[in-house]
Amino acid sequence: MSDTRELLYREALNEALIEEMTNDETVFIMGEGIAERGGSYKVTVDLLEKFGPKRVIDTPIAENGFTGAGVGAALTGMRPIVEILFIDFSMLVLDQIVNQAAKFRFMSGNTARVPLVLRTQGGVGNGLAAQHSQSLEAIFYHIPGLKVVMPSDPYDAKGLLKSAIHCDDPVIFIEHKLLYMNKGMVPDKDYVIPFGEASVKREGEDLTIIAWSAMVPKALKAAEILKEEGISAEVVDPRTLVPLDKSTIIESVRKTEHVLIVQEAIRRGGVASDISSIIQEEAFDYLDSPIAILAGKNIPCPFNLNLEKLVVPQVEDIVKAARKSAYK
Amino acid sequence: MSDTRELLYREALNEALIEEMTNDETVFIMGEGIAERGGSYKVTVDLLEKFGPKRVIDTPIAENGFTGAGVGAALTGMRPIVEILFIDFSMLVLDQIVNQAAKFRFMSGNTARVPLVLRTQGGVGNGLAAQHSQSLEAIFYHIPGLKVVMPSDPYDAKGLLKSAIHCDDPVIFIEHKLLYMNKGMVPDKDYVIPFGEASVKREGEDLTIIAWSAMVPKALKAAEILKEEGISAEVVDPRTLVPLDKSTIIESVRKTEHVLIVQEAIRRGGVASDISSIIQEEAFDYLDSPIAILAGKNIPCPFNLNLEKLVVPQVEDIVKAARKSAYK
Amino acid sequence: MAKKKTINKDFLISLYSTMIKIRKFEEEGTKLYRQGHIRGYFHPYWGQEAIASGILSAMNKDDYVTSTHRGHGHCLAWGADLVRMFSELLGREDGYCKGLGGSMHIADYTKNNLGANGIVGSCVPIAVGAALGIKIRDENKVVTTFVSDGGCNIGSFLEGLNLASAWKLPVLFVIENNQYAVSTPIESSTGETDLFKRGLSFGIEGIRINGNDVLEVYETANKYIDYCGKNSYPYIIECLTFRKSGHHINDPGTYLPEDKVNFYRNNDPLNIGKKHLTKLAGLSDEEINNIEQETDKVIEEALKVALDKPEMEAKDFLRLVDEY
Amino acid sequence: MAKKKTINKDFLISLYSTMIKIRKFEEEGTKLYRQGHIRGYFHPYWGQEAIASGILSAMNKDDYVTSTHRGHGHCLAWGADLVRMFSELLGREDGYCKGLGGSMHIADYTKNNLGANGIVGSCVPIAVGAALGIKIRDENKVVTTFVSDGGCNIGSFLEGLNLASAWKLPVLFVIENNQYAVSTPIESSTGETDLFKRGLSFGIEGIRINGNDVLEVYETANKYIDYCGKNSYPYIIECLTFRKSGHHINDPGTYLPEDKVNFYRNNDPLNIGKKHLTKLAGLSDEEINNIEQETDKVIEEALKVALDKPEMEAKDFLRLVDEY
Ligand SMILES: Cc1ncc(C[n+]2csc(CCOP(=O)(O)OP(=O)(O)O)c2C)c(N)n1
Ligand SMILES: Cc1ncc(C[n+]2csc(CCOP(=O)(O)OP(=O)(O)O)c2C)c(N)n1
Ligand SMILES: [Mg+2]
Ligand SMILES: [Mg+2]
Repeated sequence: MSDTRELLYREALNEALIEEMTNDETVFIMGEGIAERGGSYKVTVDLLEKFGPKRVIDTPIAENGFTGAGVGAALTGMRPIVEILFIDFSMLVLDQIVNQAAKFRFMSGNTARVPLVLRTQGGVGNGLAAQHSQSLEAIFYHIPGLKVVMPSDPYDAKGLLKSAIHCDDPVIFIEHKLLYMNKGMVPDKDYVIPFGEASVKREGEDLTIIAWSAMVPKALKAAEILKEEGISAEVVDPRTLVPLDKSTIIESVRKTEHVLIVQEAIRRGGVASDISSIIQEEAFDYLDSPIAILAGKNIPCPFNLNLEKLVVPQVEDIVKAARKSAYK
Repeated sequence: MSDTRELLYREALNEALIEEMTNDETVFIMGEGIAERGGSYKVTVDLLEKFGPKRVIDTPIAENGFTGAGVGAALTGMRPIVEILFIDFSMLVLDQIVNQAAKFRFMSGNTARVPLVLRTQGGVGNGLAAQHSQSLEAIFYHIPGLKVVMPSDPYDAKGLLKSAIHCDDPVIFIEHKLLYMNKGMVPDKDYVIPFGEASVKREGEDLTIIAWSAMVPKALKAAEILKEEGISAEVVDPRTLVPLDKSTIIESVRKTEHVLIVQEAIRRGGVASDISSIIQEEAFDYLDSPIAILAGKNIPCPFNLNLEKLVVPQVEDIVKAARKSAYK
Repeated sequence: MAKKKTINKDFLISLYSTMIKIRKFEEEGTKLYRQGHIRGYFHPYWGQEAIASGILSAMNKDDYVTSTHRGHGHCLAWGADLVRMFSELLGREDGYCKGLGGSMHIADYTKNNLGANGIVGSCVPIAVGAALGIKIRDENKVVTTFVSDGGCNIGSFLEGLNLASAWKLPVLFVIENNQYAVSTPIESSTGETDLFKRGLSFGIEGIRINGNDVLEVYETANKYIDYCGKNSYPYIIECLTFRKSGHHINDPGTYLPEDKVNFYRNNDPLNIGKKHLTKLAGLSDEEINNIEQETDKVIEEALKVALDKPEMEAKDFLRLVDEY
Repeated sequence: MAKKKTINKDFLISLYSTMIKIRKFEEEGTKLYRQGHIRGYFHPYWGQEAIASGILSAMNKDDYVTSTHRGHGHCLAWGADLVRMFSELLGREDGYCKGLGGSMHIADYTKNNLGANGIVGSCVPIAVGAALGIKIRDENKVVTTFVSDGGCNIGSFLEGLNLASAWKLPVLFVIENNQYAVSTPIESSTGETDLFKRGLSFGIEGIRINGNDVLEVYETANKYIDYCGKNSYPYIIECLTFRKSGHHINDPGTYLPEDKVNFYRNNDPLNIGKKHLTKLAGLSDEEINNIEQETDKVIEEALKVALDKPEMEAKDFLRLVDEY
């Protein structure tokens, strides 16, 4: 690999946008406050200056409308990137995503294409309360026709966003509000990360921890602590939930025979449950203990900061759950 | 139990509505074409005549708006029943359901109540194609604060709809387009079915088949066929997915040690995966073979009738999967 | 954008032919439905033929169009092939959507027809997006999107209007006001039944015309497609009309009041079209009859061909599933 | 519905007191935020005090009100208790929402205040539903819902307008046109910047007033709350105003052009209110000062009490989780 430098997650995303908008003039981006202001999380800074107001568009507050406009532009030859400020607001655009974008290719007998990237951001942050803190990837995960991407570090963020923009099908690209300021090494050179390739963020022997998005850095910290206790944890980050790299997951499980899945979203109906059901179906005979799931609490996110901590898995919670899983 | 008579599923629902609207004048109903026309599936016939246009309201086509109006009415002392013609259209109302109705009780510090029933209808029918055939219960299932009810026969439909109307929290009540004309015995006398009580639709020893909604009659037919082959299948219908009657499920699994979960929705991220993950966590040592899931195919619903049959589990598919599960 | 056509005999005949083609297509479709060859929802366009025919004949083939659940007429007026239309409704692989889409999703992406849509109003933001693409690419095209009275109350349509005005996009909004949404009359679904005023909140002007007069529709469309293109700004044409029957094939429409049905009867777009042929183009009854018989023949032949087309095979479909 | 108040000295003082209370509440809140006592989003209502104060003083306590993400002012003008307001922002159990809701969800259901809402526009259909309940129960009440310029472009608001007119409901739509949605100026988000016309598409009339003059706001509200109640029909009041600062506490608002900021500076609702006190109520500067100092004291005391309040204990919260 060529030279690398340290970038913030948000800077890595910004680079991907700049590179792709430079390479392909059908790529454009729209969302609330993304142009002049550069986006709430500064992911879109400098774009307006570089690519002008025709391709960097501040939208009215009309999520359903402008997402639908993205679908229409995508159907007619463009590659729109639509930013929805909070994944919570994506509840306003599901008709355009679930009934329209995800279906056109199929309903048209494979003639239509919707190369749309829906960039959004989720998770519990600093006291943003019940309507700005949800983790809703499971909803998109359930819909055939959508890809679901959740990068956990700057390297993955850049490489996966570029793949998302190249993709001919709609991609839900979910960032995390607590990751934007995280640092990581990113190559100078152009690169992409193909969908469907999990990343083993740390190798280990005793237990597989599967985690994505903001749970990955937490899982890695937990693995450090576990190591001191003599437990060697492997941390697998699927990176793209759809398509899911089942083989890397199953391979790891066959090796460690113990699994802990960590997700920030609530447990009921979450992606973790689905991964659990896949593992038990495909690696039943290798499992030495039940697959454990550590997930967000089954309740909306409270405003109070101390209570907020209780609803999302913390490093200590992961350590505890991993200990139990590995030894049962 | 008192005298019973045979009713259609849609008639049982209609009776529940009439009884509750008679008993409680804060109950009202709104939706498209539900008043004069009596609803697309005739569930709301006679209501306009009996309760007048103030409580039986034909809405404009504005699903988000009138669902939100339901939320507002519920917050201020009414018990609205909102009908969304197809669960596919509920994609337009998720902000009001997920961000508003499901959250108010919590966000208000337990002072607000949203006694709203969202009645809707899903599943594959007769050639209604990709935008009118989805099974989307998994989306609601994932949201804390919502109850999810999916009755499979007239008796359950009536008793559960009455409970839904009595419930102080929002309830997503999902009917199935192919069940409306099914018959079943319904008592003359008033009754309700509490949430969180699964119904063992058929007892058996060798295998537990878990199914809900339109998959229940199919599972029962499969069980008949399996019986002839010497396989005794127990059919468990959770009836309410939230709250889920885990103990009846676990008890059955401990007895049979083999499980097949049948759902019409696509497998990825479906409720079946979640139930599977619960069973393997809570009954790990009882399982004799992997939990099997038979689900809808991972693709939008095709218009062509012969292809349509391929995307949803049929009786023969259930028989085949059950056979495999029971013997592995 | 519209190239002005001379309203001569040939053009009048072509307008009429399109209308009669749609009418007869729906008649044959209905028969097929009754015979059990077609299933699912089938929303006939009959009664409204003048709108699709008049509007779309004013457009260029590199413009874009989006349609509704009641979309057969728009496809046919846009020039769809009859065999592929029938094939789609019959669920055959030769159909526009390989039999996977059906009546509510029929479309031809290769010809800028973004097609029918089963969700009321959702085609509107999509049309706005097509126009946004046009603007970004600096092209000289227009998008026409259709919606009916019921669809004028939904957020997708209303947000779409505002986006088109905020972004100054060449979108022609055509409201086919057939006065009913299934069984709900327009008066009970809005406080403003003058639907050409739906743009006033957003700075968009509009006009109401007789949607059953194909010539009036054509001339109005011609003018405002030009307006949209030249000003890069939206406009609304409300076409007053009425369904010839119930909402879909299985809806007897018993709720429709007599006077409203009479409106249609006295304004059948085919009769008005015929009058134009007689008065303006000087056609004799026989010549008009010939056009109709010609259309009958074409339709009949197309149908025969379509009925012989195969469905997609299960194994091919299952291969599609694997790709998802 | 509104009971007409005599515009006497006491009433003018009460209007001013409400405004100054809101201003000082936001000032203290900002300090607490800077000190790290408050987290999350905090959208100060300052600059717009005349609107909440004027509108809500024209309502009865059994009417209903719904608010936005910028909701402190509405709560306070509706009569919220200062200790419980501060407690909520501080995340204490004594807060209106037990510290679980916070700034964007503050509400008092026991007093018909349906509260703030973190999703732009979503309070509007909720307000329409409250009015629908009123109509079903045959009550003589009105619902007021607040929205700002940005919210005027979203489907929830637009569908809500149409539902209110279709169903003939007593909803007063108050548009607080502060000319910006975060950094997006109104001109770039709509083709019609006269927001009092937002109802024209739906048969709803409206008026634009100076939203910074509390008396003008009160008198207009008084008139149209009456109108809504008597006719059981919606109405729109557009209040022209401007934020005193950035969108939220952490937004410096550097994008705001000087002339717009000057609009606020020259029209500070507190200054206008002061003028009314001097000219119409004959108050001396000293008397006005006394009111302010009185408010300072009340706020200070409330804050002290709130700061001593406990947070919900983890075990109680976890019990809540178990109930879900
Ligand atoms: C969002 C949505 N709501 C409801 C429906 C069900 N539905 C299909 S057509 C229709 C009536 C549409 O009325 P209108 O827009 O006037 O069109 P028309 O049928 O008159 O052509 C309804 C309610 C739908 N398809 N989509
Ligand atoms: C549906 C939705 N989209 C976006 C946001 C993020 N957001 C919060 S406030 C705001 C600006 C709102 O502008 P406006 O309606 O004018 O209200 P103001 O802030 O001026 O009071 C935005 C975009 C949101 N909360 N909800
Ligand atoms: Mg109509
Ligand atoms: Mg504003």
